Amino acid sequence: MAVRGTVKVDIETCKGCELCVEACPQDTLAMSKEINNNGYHYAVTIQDNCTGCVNCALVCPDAVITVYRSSAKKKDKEAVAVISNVKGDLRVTIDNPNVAGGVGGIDV
Amino acid sequence: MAVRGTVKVDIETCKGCELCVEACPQDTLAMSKEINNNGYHYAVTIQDNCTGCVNCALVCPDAVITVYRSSAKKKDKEAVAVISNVKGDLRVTIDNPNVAGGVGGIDV
Amino acid sequence: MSEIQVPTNGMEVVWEKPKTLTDTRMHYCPGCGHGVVHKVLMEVIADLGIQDKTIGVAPVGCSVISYNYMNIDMQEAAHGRATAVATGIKRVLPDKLVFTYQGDGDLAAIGTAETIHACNRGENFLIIFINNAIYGMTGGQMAPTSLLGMVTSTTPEGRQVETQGFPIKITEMVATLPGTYYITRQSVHNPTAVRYLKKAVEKAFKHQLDKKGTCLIEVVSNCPSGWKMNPVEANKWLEQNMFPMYSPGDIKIEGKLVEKKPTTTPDKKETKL
Amino acid sequence: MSEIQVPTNGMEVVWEKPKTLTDTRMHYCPGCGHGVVHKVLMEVIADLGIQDKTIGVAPVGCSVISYNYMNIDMQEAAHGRATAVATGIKRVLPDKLVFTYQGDGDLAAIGTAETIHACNRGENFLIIFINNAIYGMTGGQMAPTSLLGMVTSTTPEGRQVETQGFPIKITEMVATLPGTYYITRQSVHNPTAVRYLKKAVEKAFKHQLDKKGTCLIEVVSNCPSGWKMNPVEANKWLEQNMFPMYSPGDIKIEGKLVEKKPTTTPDKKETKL
Amino acid sequence: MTHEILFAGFGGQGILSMGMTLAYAGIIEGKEVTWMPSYGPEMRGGTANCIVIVSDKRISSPIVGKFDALIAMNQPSLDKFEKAVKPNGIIMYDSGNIIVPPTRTDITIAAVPVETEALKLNNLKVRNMIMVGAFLSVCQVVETGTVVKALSKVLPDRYHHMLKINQEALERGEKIVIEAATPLA
Amino acid sequence: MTHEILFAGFGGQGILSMGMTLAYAGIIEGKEVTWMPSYGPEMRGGTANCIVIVSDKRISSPIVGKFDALIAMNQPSLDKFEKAVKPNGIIMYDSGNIIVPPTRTDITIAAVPVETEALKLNNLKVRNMIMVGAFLSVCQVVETGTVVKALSKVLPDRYHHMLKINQEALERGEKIVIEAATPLA
Amino acid sequence: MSEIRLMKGNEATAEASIRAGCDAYFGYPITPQSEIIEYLSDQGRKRGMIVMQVESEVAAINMIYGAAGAGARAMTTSSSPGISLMQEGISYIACAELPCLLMNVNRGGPGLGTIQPSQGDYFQSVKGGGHGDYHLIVLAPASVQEMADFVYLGFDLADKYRNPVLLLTDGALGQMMEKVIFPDYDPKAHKLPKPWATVGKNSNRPPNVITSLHLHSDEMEKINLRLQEKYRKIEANEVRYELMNTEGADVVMIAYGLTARICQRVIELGMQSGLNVGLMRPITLYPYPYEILAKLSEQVNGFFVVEMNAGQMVEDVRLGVNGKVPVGFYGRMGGVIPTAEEILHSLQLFMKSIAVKEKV
Amino acid sequence: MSEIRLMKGNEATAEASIRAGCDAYFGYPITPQSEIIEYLSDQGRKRGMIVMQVESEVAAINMIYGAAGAGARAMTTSSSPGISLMQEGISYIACAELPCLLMNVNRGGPGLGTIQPSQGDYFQSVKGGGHGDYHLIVLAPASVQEMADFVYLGFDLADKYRNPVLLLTDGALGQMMEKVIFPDYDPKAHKLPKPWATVGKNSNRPPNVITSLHLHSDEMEKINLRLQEKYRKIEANEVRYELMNTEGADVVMIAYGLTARICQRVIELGMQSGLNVGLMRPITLYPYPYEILAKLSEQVNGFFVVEMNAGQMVEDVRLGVNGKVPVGFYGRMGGVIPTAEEILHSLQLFMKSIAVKEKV
Ligand SMILES: Cc1ncc(C[n+]2csc(CCOP(=O)(O)OP(=O)(O)O)c2C)c(N)n1
Ligand SMILES: Cc1ncc(C[n+]2csc(CCOP(=O)(O)OP(=O)(O)O)c2C)c(N)n1
Ligand code: SF4
Ligand code: SF4
Ligand code: SF4
Ligand code: SF4
Ligand code: SF4
Ligand code: SF4
Ligand SMILES: [Mg+2]
Ligand SMILES: [Mg+2]
Repeated sequence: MAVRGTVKVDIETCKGCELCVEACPQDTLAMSKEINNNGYHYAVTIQDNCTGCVNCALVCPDAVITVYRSSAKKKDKEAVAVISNVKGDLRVTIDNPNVAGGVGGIDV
Repeated sequence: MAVRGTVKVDIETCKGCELCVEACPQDTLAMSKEINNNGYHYAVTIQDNCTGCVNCALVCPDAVITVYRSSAKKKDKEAVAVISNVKGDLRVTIDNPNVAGGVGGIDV
Repeated sequence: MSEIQVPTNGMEVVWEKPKTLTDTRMHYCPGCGHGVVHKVLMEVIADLGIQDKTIGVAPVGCSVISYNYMNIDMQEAAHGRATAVATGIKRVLPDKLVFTYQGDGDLAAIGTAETIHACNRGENFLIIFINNAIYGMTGGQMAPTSLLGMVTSTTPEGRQVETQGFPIKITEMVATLPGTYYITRQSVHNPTAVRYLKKAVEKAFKHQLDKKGTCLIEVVSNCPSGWKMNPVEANKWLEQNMFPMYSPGDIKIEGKLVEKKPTTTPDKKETKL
Repeated sequence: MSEIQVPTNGMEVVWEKPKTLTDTRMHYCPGCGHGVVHKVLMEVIADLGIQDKTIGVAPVGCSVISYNYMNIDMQEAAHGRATAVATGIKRVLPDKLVFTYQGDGDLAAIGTAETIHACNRGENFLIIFINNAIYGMTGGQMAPTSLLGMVTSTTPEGRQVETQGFPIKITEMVATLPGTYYITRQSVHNPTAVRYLKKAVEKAFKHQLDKKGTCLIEVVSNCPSGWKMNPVEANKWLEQNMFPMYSPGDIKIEGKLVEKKPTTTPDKKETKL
Repeated sequence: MTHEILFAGFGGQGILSMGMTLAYAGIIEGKEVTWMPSYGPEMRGGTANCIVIVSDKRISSPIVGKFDALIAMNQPSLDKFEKAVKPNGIIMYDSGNIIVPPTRTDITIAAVPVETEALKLNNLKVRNMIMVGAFLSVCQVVETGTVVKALSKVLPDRYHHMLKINQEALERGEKIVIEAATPLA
Repeated sequence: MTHEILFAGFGGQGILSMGMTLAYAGIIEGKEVTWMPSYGPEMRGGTANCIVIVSDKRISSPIVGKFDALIAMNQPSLDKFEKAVKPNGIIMYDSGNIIVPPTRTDITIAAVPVETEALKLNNLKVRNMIMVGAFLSVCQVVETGTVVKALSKVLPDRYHHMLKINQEALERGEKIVIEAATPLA
Repeated sequence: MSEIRLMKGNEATAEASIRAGCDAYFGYPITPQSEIIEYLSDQGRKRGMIVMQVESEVAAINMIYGAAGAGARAMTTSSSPGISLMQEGISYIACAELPCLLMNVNRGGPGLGTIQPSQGDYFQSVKGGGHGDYHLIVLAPASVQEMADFVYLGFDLADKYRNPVLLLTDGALGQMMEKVIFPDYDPKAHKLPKPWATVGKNSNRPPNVITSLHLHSDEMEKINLRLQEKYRKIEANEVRYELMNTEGADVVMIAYGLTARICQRVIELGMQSGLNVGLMRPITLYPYPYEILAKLSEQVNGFFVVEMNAGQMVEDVRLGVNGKVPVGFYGRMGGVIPTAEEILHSLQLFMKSIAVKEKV
Repeated sequence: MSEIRLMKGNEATAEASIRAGCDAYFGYPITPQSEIIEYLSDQGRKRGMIVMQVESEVAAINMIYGAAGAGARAMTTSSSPGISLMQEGISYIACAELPCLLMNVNRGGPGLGTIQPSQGDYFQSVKGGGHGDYHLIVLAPASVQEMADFVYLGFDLADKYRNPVLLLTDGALGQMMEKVIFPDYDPKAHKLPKPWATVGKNSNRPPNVITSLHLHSDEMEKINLRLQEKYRKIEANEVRYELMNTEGADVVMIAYGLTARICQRVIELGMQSGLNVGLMRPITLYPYPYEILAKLSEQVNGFFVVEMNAGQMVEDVRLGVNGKVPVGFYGRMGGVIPTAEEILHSLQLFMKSIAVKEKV
């Protein structure tokens, strides 16, 4: 199957909530084993089967997912989406760690 | 017709609202032409036809009406209800003056 | 001092001022419904023999010094907070009987949150809500229950929805809360209404003795001074103008809504006076 | 810094973070519904092109600094007073678009009076009401909307009617007020819910542009931290436990109540968790 | 010259507007004035009173304990304030409402039968203006003519048809005092 | 003798309970103690720290600016508080989480690989107790045994089955520092 | 063209607010100041002001926050218990630096108290009834004319310093009528631009945010320092007071508002008894005229404070005098207005007492 | 049998309230004091206390009014913005003379501010944030032990004087843990009869009425005079303070609560640098220990006030000192806690400045 869509995750801002993984009908996404600079495992694509349905982006509370889809009409020039992390230790391994709640928020 | 009931009005406390007059199905009551020490015309009985229905007492906001009724069972000794006013100028004349609103109340 | 003697031989007293009312002359304006409600309330307390275990809460409003007339222990609450004060009392004295007595400004404007949350907690006391569609005490300003088009000192051109909103039916609102048990709307404009009111008050106190939850009795009342009418006119006006908006009758009995009334107020045009 | 390049040739962006959201990382806990609602709200504002004429009001609650994320003019209101603040803004700037964003503690506990009276005046703005059945910000205390039996830090044995009253359905209550025009209950626990929410927000802003009166959108949301669950569990718990009490769907459309839902909450036994 | 005058009576007797009319007349004549009502629990129902000060110079305290004149429209007011009148001051009272007259001998006292006079004009509402007229004839705080002008400012438009009768009342009041031999001391 | 100790790290690393356990042990030994957390915006999610003072005499300020010892569980904490350690003081840090070690030369510095050691005990949760054990071996604020007693008070009942593993962790921590040649200065 | 009217103090304030270009009034009735909302409900609405009677004082003050934050000239008024309810909101407004006008027509407290005039809310007004370190600019009118004049002044000062301004007056001044002259005042010429207001963010600027929250202590302290700096500026520039007969006076009375009027009478009466007393009337209660007190301390034998309370401003007087000469006090409470005669009597006793002391 | 625990200040207060026989707690969560309602929701309910989380602080304070008026020992706690919302209710309680316990765990203001510790609500607490002339008895704990101890003391004083008592503390004292000893305290032995309470009128007495309304000024003034008389009694009997190292000190620091703890450290540090400074720690902020200040003024060269605010208690110190010696001040705001070192530094500057002055 030709690639119909893909997603870009801003992994430094991702909080590892896994809601996108849960929402993806294609099981395209999973959680990395590594943690980002904020201490969170982040979402990564583990399959090439994204349909660009945007479900993941809709449920992502932190708006860190950008979704792309093949367009019949548009024919873009060569392009890439770039994922970066400041730590410079970007690895994509997954492990399904148990994400603990209660690690954000402020009091007023 | 034998007297079936009667009412006693505490005319010094009466505020002349006329609600009892309005409520009496027998037209037993009317307002005096005189005013009491608080400056109010007061309710008086002008007919002997009271049935003791207590309507007047029910609507009287100041609870100044006492209602008596002939009792088949009880046979009391001679008794009177006394109406008094401190001014000592008790007269019973009626005239239906136009009672003005807005003469009580406090502010907090 | 002069006297007139009315012969009462062979007669018995069928109505007299209850002992639960003090001898203090009430300060209310002539014909004011507050007096009637005080009387009914105190009659019931006398009848049920609960004078020694009833604690009342007076509001800020014309009835602010109702404790001068009611011959029972009472507390005077800050404006709008009567149900909070009553909660404080009832929670520490759960076996005593507690009621609040509140005007429409007190209960439905500044006290809205306390009213709703007391009802929502199902506080086991009685709320007596005197709806005279005006702020009597402060001199006749608009109340939350003032009718559309009604002229008051803060609505000289009549109440307009745009700036002053709609007359609020808070009684219907609290009836939707599961904490409330008996909710009724009564009046005092004629003897029959007064008789009904008395029954309602009796019922509410009995429910309280049975720990059933919050009871609220709205009394559609008058304010001859604020309305600038004489008392007889005021009671007629009440019937003609208040009842279409605030129709009397039970709203909730034994924890169940009585009938499906339309829950929204009819729109502007219809209620314009 | 290392990078991964994802080929996107021949593709177009079908979803990206709207410009109306700032680049500031949100402080919310992982999976918190607040973020989702912020995103939807800002998408609609971007879509409708009203960024330059919308003024938001932040509450006191977890979303207290939502002004750091929403790229529009905003005011931060005292706890519970967002609708009062919004009234102040909207009345002096009637041609601007105004919304409040409030939690359940903010809107339905301390802010009850302001909520009800803003709705009753038909203030022409949008109220977004995040119902997560808990006080997120202060560390998980009971909210007025907490479910019966729900364990929170102030209901360690579960919420009991006797001391804490019933979960309150304020959305249904304000729907009875004639000032409200569009009242709906939505959620954010899955993509479909998010899509519905977006439509609701769009609709509400359009009504505001047409000066129709108050619109209120309740969003049944989660609080993974307060509920002590992970986000995925939390969203499941939401569906299973919150929806029976707070069922999603429109409650009032174009000023008319949608369907006759039972207005009282089911009684204790039924809702006990 | 400063005049400190107390108007007192039942609510509903037009006490406050008597004072207000006088104060307004003072302004029209370019004087300084203050009008200080008693407000509060007595305001509705019970008694009402107001202090009016009319002066050629800046007025210090609007509250004074002693008065140049007392206009008393009922018995309680007279009883309460009789002592508050300065020596050589004036008490003017409504003899229809007041049964026990003042007893002081160091002041001017005038009894005005305002109700009787008002009935002569067929209008009970102008009792207070008769009193004002009577007062001005004894103590010319302002011109009577100015009071008529003041009335046209003080009365709401819807009562402007009453201006004439009020003017008559003022004049009537002036006249009766001038005519009276007793009880002017 | 007064010990002023700062515990610092990420929220979730058990920072506050490390300090609490130590404070409780102090009480058991009849000492005066204070435990002062940083609370507020950092509390959830971000960093957490607490100051523990254990002393033989009444404790004046619970807030101190300089510490006898710093227990740093992450890099930002170490970076922030390194300067705050008194000369001749101690820094003890989690070498698994901290990449850039402290640079001061006037203090005792110990790197503790708590994660590695915890893995040896097959329980990541006891990382903080390994640290406490390690710290006590360098600076005997209280007896290790007292800490074990303290734990039984501090841990909620439902965690009492974990007492043993915590005790092992404490002992493990003590041992590794004693064993370590470097980087103890 | 200025205009002369005979008006109640409350009405004068209401009329002046219309003329001062007040855009919005939100309020809740309470005696003895309900005339304001009544007047505005008629005149204000007719002349284009937004005038709303709202559900409570709590709502009103937060609507002021919203409206002021949106750039409007906004005003609310109340009396003592209502003002107490506004304290949280006032603290928010002070911290968010929103210009607006508040008025307390002080009645006798504490509690529901009485509706009679009082000065019992001095502390609440000048020391901050709400939480945290903030100041309202507090103006104390002493005549109906000033009840009007200080509305303009109040709005202008509020705009100038982005600070809430409180007119502290009392039931008697609110209810009494005096001649009042309304000068020409063109709001347009006085209103300052408010680039910080939330009116909708145009694309050229970052969002405007009105907030009082600063989670991190160091940031919050910066806000506090900024506020304090502003207060120092206000203290340097905006102190206002009136001196009467202080030149060569033996004792100077200190009183504001209604009691200052009565003390003027005391001066007159005192002259008749050969007493040489003066009066310093603070017009701004915050910033307080400490400096003139320090100066007068060098010239007089004592100060005598008169208030309708148990003694509140007397603390500020003592702070200003700083022990240099004795400070006496006379007060009435519960809505009782002291008469000039009783003040004079008490003042004479004070003067005797300090004369005695000086001889010792 | 007394018991030793390691507890947060907030928890200690909660535990002590149970032991003090507090019948009812009504409150609303707010950081940094929510531990109190959380602790009581568990322990308090289990041990028979009525513990309710209610809709707002406004409701809570009015429930306290009701419960206290019905004769119960009642308590509420909050933090700065919540306390501001209670001001109307507090004024009512003070006027109706209802004994009850309030606690303000002060955080940085004004406005929403910060949740970090502060002493910015001093004025609000001691000068009366609500309207009218009234006083709360204000106790300022400086340790977790006192956070517990002052609960008993507070309830006892409240009952004794029929007056609300406020514990004024701050976020740091609320959040920190220390050893705390709970003594034996038998509430039954301490609770006084309350014949005035509304518990249902029996036929032998006239109705009891709890009210703060007295429409006629003369009646209201009588109430005010009665209150003032009570306050004089409290001022005569209940002043509490602690002196440290004041004997022969050159300068005495004045600080309460947390800052007093830090100042103890300053004394220690000062000794190291050869500085001879002492500390007067007011325990009651109302009644304020003016007398000891007057006395110390005769002995020392100056006072140095340390607060976590812009300078509030310093006014009371100046009133006590009355110009006899200079008064210095050091404060931090916004939730920043001053360190002993920075205080010492500022104190040294102050000492230099007054030494200079004395030479002039
Ligand atoms: C906090 C506060 N706000 C306002 C007032 C003034 N006030 C006293 S009574 C009242 C309203 C009275 O109206 P309502 O409750 O309808 O009672 P009524 O007099 O009509 O019986 C108001 C606004 C007050 N005393 N306290
Ligand atoms: C007057 C006042 N009372 C209490 C608080 C403390 N407080 C902050 S947020 C909050 C409740 C938050 O709950 P909710 O509104 O449901 O918002 P959420 O955090 O759940 O989104 C409380 C009680 C406060 N800041 N101000
Ligand atoms: S766009 Fe749809 S298919 Fe692609 S990753 Fe997201 S959820 Fe999965
Ligand atoms: S939903 Fe967003 S934040 Fe959550 S794991 Fe996926 S990408 Fe990360
Ligand atoms: S008892 Fe009945 S019949 Fe008799 S006077 Fe009264 S209303 Fe009339
Ligand atoms: S109803 Fe009562 S108060 Fe009214 S007129 Fe009749 S007797 Fe008098
Ligand atoms: S003002 Fe109205 S409500 Fe008040 S006493 Fe008079 S008539 Fe009754
Ligand atoms: S505490 Fe709850 S509501 Fe607040 S950010 Fe965390 S998850 Fe969201
Ligand atoms: Mg009413
Ligand atoms: Mg919530």
